[in-house]
Amino acid sequence: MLPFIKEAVTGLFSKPSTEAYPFKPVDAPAGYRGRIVFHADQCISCGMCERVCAGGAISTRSEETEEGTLITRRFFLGSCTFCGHCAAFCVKHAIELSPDYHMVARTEEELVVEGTYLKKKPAKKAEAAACGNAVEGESSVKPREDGLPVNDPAKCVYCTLCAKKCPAGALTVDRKEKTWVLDEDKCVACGTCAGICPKKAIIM
Amino acid sequence: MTYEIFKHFPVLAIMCYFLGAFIVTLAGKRRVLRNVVAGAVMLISLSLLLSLVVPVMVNGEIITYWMGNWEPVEGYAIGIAIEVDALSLFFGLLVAIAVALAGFYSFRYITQDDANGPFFTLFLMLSGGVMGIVLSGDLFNIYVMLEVMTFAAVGLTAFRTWNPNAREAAFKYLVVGSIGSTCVLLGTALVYGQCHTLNLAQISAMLPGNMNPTMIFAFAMLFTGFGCKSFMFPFHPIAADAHGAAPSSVSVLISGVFTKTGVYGIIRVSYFLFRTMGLSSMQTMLVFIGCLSMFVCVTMALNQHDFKRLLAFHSISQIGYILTALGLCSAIGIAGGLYHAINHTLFKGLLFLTAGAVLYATGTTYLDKLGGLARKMPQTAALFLVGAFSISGIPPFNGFASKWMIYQATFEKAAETGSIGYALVTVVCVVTSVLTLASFIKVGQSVFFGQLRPEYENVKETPLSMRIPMWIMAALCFLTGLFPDLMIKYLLGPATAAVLNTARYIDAAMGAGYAEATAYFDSYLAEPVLTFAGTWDPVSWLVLFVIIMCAVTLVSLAGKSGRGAVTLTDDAKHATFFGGEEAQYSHVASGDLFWGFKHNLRGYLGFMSRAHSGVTNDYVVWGVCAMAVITAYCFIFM
Amino acid sequence: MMLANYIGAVALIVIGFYAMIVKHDVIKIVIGMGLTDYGLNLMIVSIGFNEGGTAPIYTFGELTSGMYFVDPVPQALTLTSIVIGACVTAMALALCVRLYKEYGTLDSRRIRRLHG
Amino acid sequence: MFKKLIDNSAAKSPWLFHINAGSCNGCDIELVALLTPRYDVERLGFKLAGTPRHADIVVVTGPVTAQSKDRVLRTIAQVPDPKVIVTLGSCPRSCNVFRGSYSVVGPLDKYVPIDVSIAGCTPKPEAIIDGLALATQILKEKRGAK
Amino acid sequence: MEFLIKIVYILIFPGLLFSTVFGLWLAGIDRKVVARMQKRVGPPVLQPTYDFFKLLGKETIVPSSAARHTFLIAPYVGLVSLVVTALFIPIGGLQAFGGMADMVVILYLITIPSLAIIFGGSASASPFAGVGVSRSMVTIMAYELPLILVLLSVGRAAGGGLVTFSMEQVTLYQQLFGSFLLDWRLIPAALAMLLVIPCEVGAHPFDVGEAETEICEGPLVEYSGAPLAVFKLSHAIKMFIMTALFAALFLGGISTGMVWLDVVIALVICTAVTLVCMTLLHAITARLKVEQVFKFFWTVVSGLALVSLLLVWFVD
Repeated sequence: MLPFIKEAVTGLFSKPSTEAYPFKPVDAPAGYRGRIVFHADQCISCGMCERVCAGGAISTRSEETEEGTLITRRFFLGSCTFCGHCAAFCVKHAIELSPDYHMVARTEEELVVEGTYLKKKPAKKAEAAACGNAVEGESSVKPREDGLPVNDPAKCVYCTLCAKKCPAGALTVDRKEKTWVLDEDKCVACGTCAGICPKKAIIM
Repeated sequence: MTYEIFKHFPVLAIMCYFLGAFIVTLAGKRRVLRNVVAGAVMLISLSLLLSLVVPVMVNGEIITYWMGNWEPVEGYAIGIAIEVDALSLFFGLLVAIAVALAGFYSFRYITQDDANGPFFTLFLMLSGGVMGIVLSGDLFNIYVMLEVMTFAAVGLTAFRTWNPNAREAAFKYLVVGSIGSTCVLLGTALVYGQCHTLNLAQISAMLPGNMNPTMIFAFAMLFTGFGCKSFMFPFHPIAADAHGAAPSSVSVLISGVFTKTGVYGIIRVSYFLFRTMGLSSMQTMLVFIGCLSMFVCVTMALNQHDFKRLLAFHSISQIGYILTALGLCSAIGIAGGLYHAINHTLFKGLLFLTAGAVLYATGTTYLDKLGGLARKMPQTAALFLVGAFSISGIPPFNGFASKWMIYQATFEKAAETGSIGYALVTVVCVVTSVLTLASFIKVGQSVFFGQLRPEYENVKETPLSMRIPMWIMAALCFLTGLFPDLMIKYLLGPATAAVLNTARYIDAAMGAGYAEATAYFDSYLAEPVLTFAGTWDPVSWLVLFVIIMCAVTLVSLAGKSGRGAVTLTDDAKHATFFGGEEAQYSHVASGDLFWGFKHNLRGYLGFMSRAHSGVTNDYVVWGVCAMAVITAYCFIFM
Repeated sequence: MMLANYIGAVALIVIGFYAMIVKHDVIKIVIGMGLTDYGLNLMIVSIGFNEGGTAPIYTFGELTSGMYFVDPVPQALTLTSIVIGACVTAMALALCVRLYKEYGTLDSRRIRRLHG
Repeated sequence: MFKKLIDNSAAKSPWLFHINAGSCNGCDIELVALLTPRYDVERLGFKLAGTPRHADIVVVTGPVTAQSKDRVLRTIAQVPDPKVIVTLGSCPRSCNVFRGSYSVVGPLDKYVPIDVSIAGCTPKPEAIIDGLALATQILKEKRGAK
Repeated sequence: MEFLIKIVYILIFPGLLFSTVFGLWLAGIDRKVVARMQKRVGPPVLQPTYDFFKLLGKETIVPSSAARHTFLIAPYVGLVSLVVTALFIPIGGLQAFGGMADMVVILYLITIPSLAIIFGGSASASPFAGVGVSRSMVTIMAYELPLILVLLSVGRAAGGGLVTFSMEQVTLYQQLFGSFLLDWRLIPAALAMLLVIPCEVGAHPFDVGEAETEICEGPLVEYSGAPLAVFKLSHAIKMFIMTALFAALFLGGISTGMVWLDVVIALVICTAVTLVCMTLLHAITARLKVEQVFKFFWTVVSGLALVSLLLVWFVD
């Protein structure tokens, strides 16, 4: 017990190790995952974040307007586990977990982070025909101007991985028929297929 | 003599009971008539004794009445005397009060029994026997009354036909009690052989200083015999059995009054007849026995599962206090002991009556089967609390006042003799007091507080006729504790003086100058002066308490606007907190309590529990051993 | 002669206690109580006895100055005590009967519902 | 007479009662961390009470499981007025990752109104301090409203 | 005038107001210093006062299964009897009502508040309270033995050749012959007393009866609002009374000739004793189990007190 007495007495005369928090703000340590910041302008509505979110905190609301679809992405912090998956999976880095830990609210609304952006309708579908099963030679495949993916059939092995990974479900691949079809209306040009392709057959 | 008329009162008081006992049977099954007769008898007796207070207590008269007018001839008292000095009257009053209150309680209480005709016969016989003992001036008369009393008490113990333990308890009581009776009779016979008289006054003039081995033996026998009647240490198991089995109002008498006759006998024997209390060895013995009774019985009580059996063990524990105090042989010790005697009668009576009320209402006194009765019987619970506080010595109730005097006495004795042993006696007293408190908290928690058992949902408060005696007892508990000065002045002081003034007692019976002529009494002792090593002023305490209580009340009334509301309803919010579970019956009581204490003393407690085996032969062995040990001790140290 | 009385008395008392201590049959315990009582009575009577004394009956004709009585008081005591003893025995036996009915045994080792 | 004193004290001595409604223990640990020398909420008057009868603020952690639902509600009901209910972490607010489990019947606000929610999984102790500070404000408001 | 002074004694100075304020202050100091010993900032010294007033403003819930009257009355009886006890203890030679109660009476009077808690808890009909009642009573049993031994030692020492129980005489003796703390024979007793104080007050590490983490504060489990506030206040006043008792028993001899200075010194001593026996002990120990408490008090602490008694008795 004697060492404890010593400890207690020294404790009495030394500076307390308490943070003076509410009176003196404290920053979260580096790498802290706090309040979600959503850069709506960068979002391409791929929906990857919504898919990977374990807590089901992310929801999307879309509204058709004349100019296009008005998409609202809603992050409910009250349901968030702050795992950071959404940010990690966002190819466009539209989601960011800030070190702001101050998430206290009296009402539900205060815990919601929202971002709205307009997804414009495609201006033209000019070179739509250019896609498909190109037969112009071995290395003739060129990236499209509108940013949609193009498949190089010479490299493609029709593994269907891209179709599986496409968040928008825009790709249809048939191994037997050796076809690779892109539904341009659905495609959001997120680039997941290009990134995932083991043969680097998809170009954007 | 202005007090001529009072001469007849004591014998009338005794005869009243005996007459009443037989007149009551004439009433047959007419309950009201029976109650009227019994009540009248008890009240007459009480008032007769109360009328003696002024002449005996205040004016210091000693009333002697010779049965059949057989006055002493040539210094030999042949007739049977009724001699009432302050000591006798003190015990007589105690008896009369307890009997009256217990009797009035019984009127209603006993209606639950099937054969309540003979009850009052036995009850009044018991009362008459006890009254006979304390007022008698004749040794053999005392023995006879002792037997009458024992007989009635055994009958009453076995009285409850529906109580399965009653016969067993009565039988054990009779067998072990017979050892005591045997001892008393043997002692009486030996004393008669020596002195050829049975008159207490004359014996006490002749015996002291003339001690021979026979007389030492006689003393040991009488001491053991009266000790047996007071249920001191090795005789205590039968007391527990008997108290537990008897109807509660009888338990009041057995514990509050019956045991006091033993104490009275011990005082008469050791302070008057043999005057052996001056010997330090005798003091040591009595104090030792007292401490042993005190501690053993209180630890036994902590282990009990029956309300009345627990109270019974406490009776002996309190008798231990009284014996200890009497063993100190100082004025303050005697006063404290007598004070505790009357207090014990009051508070233990009250507690037994509350136990009876619980039995009346619920049909059981088993602690594990009760609980939460305070909600259904608030008055009984309050009365129980008064009794419990009194017996555990919580100021300002009476138990504390007398215990405090006993502590003073023991501690002063320690200083006087320089023996640290007496200081340890104080310690034992305090520890016993705390353990007493503990066991009453156990009772409170098990019976009156805690959760109400579902089957007692329809229990009702005891009837008014049973509550009134209890309230009177509670009031007396409070008043006697509040005015120790008055108690000392009017009751304890004279009684103490009587104990220490054997010469006056002798002279009153045998004629003036008899004591001085025959023995070693120089003169009358002065009135004993009680000096205390400390102070205790209950009235001031109460006044301060009331003042501060008023102040607190005023402050809380003043702050009413800001205070939160007091709410009591029956919804989920007001249900008992069970860590979130739905409230259900779960009662922590009886054997569950005081684990830490029991765990540490498990060896001792287990041993004691096994030792109280319940086999009659074992208890007889204890009694005979006690007899042998006391005899041997007396022979060695006297 | 008186010595024999005293020895007898003590012997009775001792036998009585012996029975109460050792015998487990409740009837025998009652017998022991009785024996103790009788021993005591014997002792009390012996205490009052005077060698050669006559009965303490006061008759004018036979009383001469040389005569003396045995002490009548112990005899009175003994009578009382015998009566009491008889009562106690009766009571105890009555209880024994009830005990046998309730417990089905007379063994004191099995009549121990109240213990601890 | 003492009304003002009492009103002022209401916010200075909030006692907490903590209910675990099926939490993963993360939030519980963080709550207890508040009592450590580093955060030491006792300096603000907070104290963990042993029983809901003493509490002013009820802190609930965990999605409300089927087993714990009745217990939580009963315990919350047993807190004397004025009281404040605080949800600690995301679970009691929305069931979080446990949503849809056969054994989860939350979130808590289906059953009782929630006064303060502290988000985070688990919240940083500083955030809890903020939340509790907000709760004391509400406590004072409720006291004043009475 | 006499009467007025008495009223002042009762209501203001050692009585109601002062003991409340000083008790709460002591409790605050205790909490603050414990925190500092644990390298925390700790609550403000007024924290117990805030707690008290806050509790007054809370709703008082009377459980439906409780014995209502006992449940509500018990705290007030405990508080008032405690304040009365405060009047009997000399504070720095100032004896408000010294000639009315001696040490043994005080020994008994200080059990009344514990009893109030016990019976109040008992009346609340909670099983947690049942366990708490059992434990509280065991702690009372535990400390009573050493406490009476301590009182006997002091009584013997103060009685000269004789004995005394009177607080006045104890104070007087110390004024003449110096404080008992300086008497080597009484040092074990003083140590024992220092251990008895936290047990009696129900502070760490002997607070088994009100262990909030195990049995939900035991007897207090169902209390809320004003009665709870009163119990908390009683607890605080008890700290004051027990430390004042220690000061009177062992450090009563300090006399400067000025009553107010003596009183101030006595109060400083009270605080110091609180710091030593409650705060330090609280900071360095964990809660004992109930049977350990009992064993500790009936062996070690009683042993210390007994040694002192023997020394006082046999060594001049």
